[in-house]
Amino acid sequence: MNFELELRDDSRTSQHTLKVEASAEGQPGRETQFFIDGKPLEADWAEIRPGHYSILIDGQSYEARVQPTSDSRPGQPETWVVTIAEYDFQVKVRDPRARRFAGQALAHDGPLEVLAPMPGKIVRVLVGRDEEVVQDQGLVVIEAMKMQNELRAPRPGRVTEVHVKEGIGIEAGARLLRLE
Amino acid sequence: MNFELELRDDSRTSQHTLKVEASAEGQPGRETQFFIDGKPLEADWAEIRPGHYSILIDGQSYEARVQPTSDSRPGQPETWVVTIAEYDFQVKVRDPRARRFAGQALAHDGPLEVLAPMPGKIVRVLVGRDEEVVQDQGLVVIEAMKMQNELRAPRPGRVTEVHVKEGIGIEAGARLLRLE
Amino acid sequence: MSILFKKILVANRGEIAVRVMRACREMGIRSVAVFSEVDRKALHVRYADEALAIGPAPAIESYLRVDRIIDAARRSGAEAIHPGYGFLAESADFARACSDAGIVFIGPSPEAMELMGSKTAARRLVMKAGLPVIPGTEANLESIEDVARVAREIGYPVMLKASAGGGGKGLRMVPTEADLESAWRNARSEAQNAFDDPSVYLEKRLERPRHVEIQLLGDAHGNLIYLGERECSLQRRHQKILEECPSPMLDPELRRRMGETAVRIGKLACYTNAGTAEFLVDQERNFFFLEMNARLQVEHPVTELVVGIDLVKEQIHIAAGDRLAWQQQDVRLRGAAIEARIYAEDPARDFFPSPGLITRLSIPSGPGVRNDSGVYEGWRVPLEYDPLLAKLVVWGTDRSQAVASMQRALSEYEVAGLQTNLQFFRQLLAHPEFVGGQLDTSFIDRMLAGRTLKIAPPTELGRVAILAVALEMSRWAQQHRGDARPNGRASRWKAEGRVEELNHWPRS
Amino acid sequence: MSILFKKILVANRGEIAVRVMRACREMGIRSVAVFSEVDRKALHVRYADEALAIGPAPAIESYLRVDRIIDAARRSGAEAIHPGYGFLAESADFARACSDAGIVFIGPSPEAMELMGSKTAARRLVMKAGLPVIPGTEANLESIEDVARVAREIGYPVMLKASAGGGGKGLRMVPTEADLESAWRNARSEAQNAFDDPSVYLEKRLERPRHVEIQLLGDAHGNLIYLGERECSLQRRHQKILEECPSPMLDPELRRRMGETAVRIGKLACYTNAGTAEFLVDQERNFFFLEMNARLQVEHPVTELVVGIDLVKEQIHIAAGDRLAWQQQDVRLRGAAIEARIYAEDPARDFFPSPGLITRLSIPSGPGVRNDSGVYEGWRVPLEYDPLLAKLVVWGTDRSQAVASMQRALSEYEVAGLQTNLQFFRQLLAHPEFVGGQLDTSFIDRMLAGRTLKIAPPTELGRVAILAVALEMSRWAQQHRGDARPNGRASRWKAEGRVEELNHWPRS
Repeated sequence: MNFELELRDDSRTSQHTLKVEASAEGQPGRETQFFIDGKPLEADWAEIRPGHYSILIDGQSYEARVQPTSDSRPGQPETWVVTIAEYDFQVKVRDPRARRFAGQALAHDGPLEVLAPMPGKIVRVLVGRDEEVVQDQGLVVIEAMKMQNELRAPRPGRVTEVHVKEGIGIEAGARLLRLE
Repeated sequence: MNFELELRDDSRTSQHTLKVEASAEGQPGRETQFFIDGKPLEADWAEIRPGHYSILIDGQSYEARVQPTSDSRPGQPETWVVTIAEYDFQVKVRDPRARRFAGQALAHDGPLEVLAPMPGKIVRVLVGRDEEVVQDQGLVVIEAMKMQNELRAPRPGRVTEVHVKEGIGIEAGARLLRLE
Repeated sequence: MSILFKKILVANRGEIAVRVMRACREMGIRSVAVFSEVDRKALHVRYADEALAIGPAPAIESYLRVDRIIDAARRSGAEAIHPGYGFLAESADFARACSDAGIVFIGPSPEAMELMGSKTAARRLVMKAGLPVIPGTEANLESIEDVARVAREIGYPVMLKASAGGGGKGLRMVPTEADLESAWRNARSEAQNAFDDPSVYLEKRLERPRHVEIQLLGDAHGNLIYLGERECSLQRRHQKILEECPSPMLDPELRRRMGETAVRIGKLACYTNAGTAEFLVDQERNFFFLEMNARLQVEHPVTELVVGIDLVKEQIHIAAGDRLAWQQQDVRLRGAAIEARIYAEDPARDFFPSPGLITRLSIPSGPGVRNDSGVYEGWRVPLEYDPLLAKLVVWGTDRSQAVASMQRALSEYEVAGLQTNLQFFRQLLAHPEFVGGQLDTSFIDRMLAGRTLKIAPPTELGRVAILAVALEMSRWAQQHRGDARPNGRASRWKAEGRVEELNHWPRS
Repeated sequence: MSILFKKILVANRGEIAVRVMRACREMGIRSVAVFSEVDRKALHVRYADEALAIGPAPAIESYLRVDRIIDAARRSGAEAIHPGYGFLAESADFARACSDAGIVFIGPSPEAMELMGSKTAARRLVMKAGLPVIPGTEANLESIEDVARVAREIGYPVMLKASAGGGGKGLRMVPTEADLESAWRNARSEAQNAFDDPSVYLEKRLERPRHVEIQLLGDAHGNLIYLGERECSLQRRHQKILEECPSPMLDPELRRRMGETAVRIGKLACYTNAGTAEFLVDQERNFFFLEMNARLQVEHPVTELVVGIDLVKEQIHIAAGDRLAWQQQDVRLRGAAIEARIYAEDPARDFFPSPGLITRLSIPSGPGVRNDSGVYEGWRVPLEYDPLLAKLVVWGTDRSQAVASMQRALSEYEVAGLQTNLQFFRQLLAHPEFVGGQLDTSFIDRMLAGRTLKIAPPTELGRVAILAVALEMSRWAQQHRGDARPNGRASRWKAEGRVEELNHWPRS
């Protein structure tokens, strides 16, 4: 298995892309060897449970938890969050297979469907069709778990469609409105 | 599904057999109704996880945990231990299907294979072939988890075979010796 | 000591319902749970000795239905009702309905609740007694015009607060007059939703104030004592998220003065049972009465750990007519405690609530660690209620020990399946200003705005992260292809196999 | 205060290794784990900042290998080693090897360890000082003839004890001369196995004695204090299973006398760091010195909860050369604490060890509950080591509160996949004699012999048990046939489906 990973730590202070290669993969009894940018990674790992690994490198003991980002598609996700102690890393896969999904997952220009980040109830719609909005402008107010949460515009644009109206209940991921 | 259950509480103070009947079993959407000795049991249950149930009867809230006794065969076990608060119940199934196994599981007369209750190391064999033993007489001493444990005769009898010798390691369930 | 109750109904859900039932179980009192349709499998239902359904999921049709709760108490034969916090905890009507039904309400008298329940009435009372309150309106304000006028008088920034309020709901900070109208609209609508009462009032906003509250405990025989203070300055959107006892800024002298002031306020209202007097303390250590919470507070555990008194058990004894087992001079503070509120919310998405299935839960423990929880592994957190999952509380011989203990406990806490604010707390607890005890009510919002909470990881962690993703990707790929798994150097194949078998979580 | 260590190696495994690492993490000290082949995934390895393999599973080839542990400390650059209890904790040779290697051993001096390590030497020392000891032999006994002779002199029943012993290993009660030979053989072989030293000695057996021990803490500057007592009378096969602080039988006067005696004994041995003086107390409240444990005790948490001092952190400070932060008069007892040792063993089978896979683990928490654990859900408990899984410790304002709190905590504790003594404890804690505090070292064995622990359940529970089995059987049957599941009245099908998906445990 070969792929490129784009590593970014959550403090946004560093970002770089690495080539990762896995050899002898999945051959019972034989250990898989990983190479990062061609260099073999001397590590001893054990799976505590799926997505949770104990990793020893040069005698240092790490616990890493991996999960797909919540906007990932099922199947082979293209972005992962790795949590090690109080640090989060975002890892984006540049693996060709994954790129197929990339388009849908992270559209940052062109039309943008604003989706509901959680289930809840629409208590107010703050913008109308054809209205121009600036970044961070309030779009809708969703109530869930006794809190009213204002959903803001991820980027400036024009509202071309509004799919919801006040008072209705919505599921997580429901399309709320469309920005262009 | 129909079967008889023999209920015995762990304090050995009570024991009785009941007929149990389950109707509309496993029909999604429709609830299963249970009858005990013909009387319907008015209960509201929810599975917390397999073998662990939350049960409401007449407004009383119970948590029951069920597991097969450790000497049960895989497949459909014939004896269960139910734990409710600090009380244990042994429930033996009189269901024909289960009876097939019964023989192997709980042989109480005739020849008896004494099995290792846990993995460990044989540190001493206290009886020899053809030796007559009384109930609770020491048979072998097994060491596990830093403790030496003397395995005693479940009933009187004559040792017809000794399958182990001092110093060897054994798995749980290994045949140690044979009583007749 | 009078005879205790044999059976208590807990008119609440989540961690506080379980907290109260734990006290009941330890006192040999049977507990009765009430539950809505989505809560059949909730922990408080499983934990109770008895449980009765009281209606559909929306609180207004279940946990806020006085009639059904009283009826449940009657049917179960409960002699008393503990309301917890939130829901009906501060409803004088509910307290009256209980006594009308011959059931003991575990809390203050309806009169005291009414007096303190209306923040404006409480303010007037305290002002009359010549005790310090924050400048603002005495009465509720019904029109935007009135609000604008008063705001101009006392000067911006101002705070809008729900008279029936609590927990940051129906509360808005108003920096300038331009923001007034929308803040007014939102505050009223939130207040309406949360407390079924839209009325709000106005207060001057202090600069970088600290929120310090005094725990009160009073019996029906005229004894009223204070049990130290709690520092609740760490708030997000005016909601407390982390509390401490003692306050890093109080000395014994200020503690005594605030404590005695709180007791005087309590006596003005003939206050009994557990209650809390909230104060704001400015940079010059002047304190102003804010409001009286006529209930058990969410953050009561930090007081319990430091004074060694179980407040819920005391509430029950008091309601049963017992005299306080402690006098003021018996109350001694030992060490320091901190509480962190673990919420089902997503810090990466502006802390939006994150209900859902808890696929994995492993709680910290060991020296000085307490976890008051209302959830379990396999429980699906419903979206209808408060996102509070649990309260992590730690004790240490002093504040720095408690901070270290909280950092340690947070590092052990594991929740999967939904988003939580655990990682946010790990970063907060590592922040030098927090460690230094330099707190004020806008601290969190400043940190979040300035993105100063997240710090760069040690570089070697990058390799670890990459390896972890590589392992996880090959696991996914092979799970997909259904073939075998890569094998770590030290881990033997069979062992691996077993552990996998055990852990087939669905991803959610 | 001197500079603390930057890195400490913990030469142990299981709950005590994790306990020590928790203290390190809270003190900002890096921790180094050592592990055998079967412990690669053990909690202490996961918890440590660094981890090094030291050999195969048998302790004699790993956790007892002084050379490999010293080497691991060198390689990792650890400045100090904490031995925990058991393994090398009381090996003077190990302590010397550490100092030879320039590594600080966190414990008493090798000289003090040797003096106290040989129980016979310790007995002689204490006798010389005119302090009370139990009648018996001063020297080790090498031949069965000597044993028989001395036994006849002091009269049966007698106890055989491993000189190097601890934890009930190599220890036998001998009711009559007929039992002497086999007891002698077993004691020596067990002692050989456990401590690599077969020598045993003889002691008179008191009638229904209570086991009470005093916690000592001493620094390198001549300060030595006692931190109250622990009641350890509840033992099975001479192994402690439940401990309390304070002892139900001690009053302040007896506490002071025993405490001061313990301090005198400690001073005789120039004792430093943490240690424990064990006494037997007879029915007339006379106390006799039993032995000195030159290490941290398994049951140290009950003392910590009552005196509010973290003993492990103190050990580290002392080893770093710090002066004691407390003087005798600062030590105040508050409330009462109880510890229950949760073992992987099967009470239904004469408490045989029960190693295996932990398929489910849910620990109690809430007010006053502490759980010191060395395991996790998904961990396969190996058969090579001690069966102790965790220590459940509770605190209450007095003993009766602590007992109630322990009953409550036990009711919440959930371990599946292997057998434990949890149910045994639930029954024990409900026993009137225990609740009444009438304890002695043979209490448990009497209860077990008399089958008086298990009491008849309320009759209505029968129906519940039957229903639970019926539900579980149909689940098995349908899982077998692969078709759908019965549906409880209140539970909606889809929700059920989800929860099932989540929980496909293999039965083991």
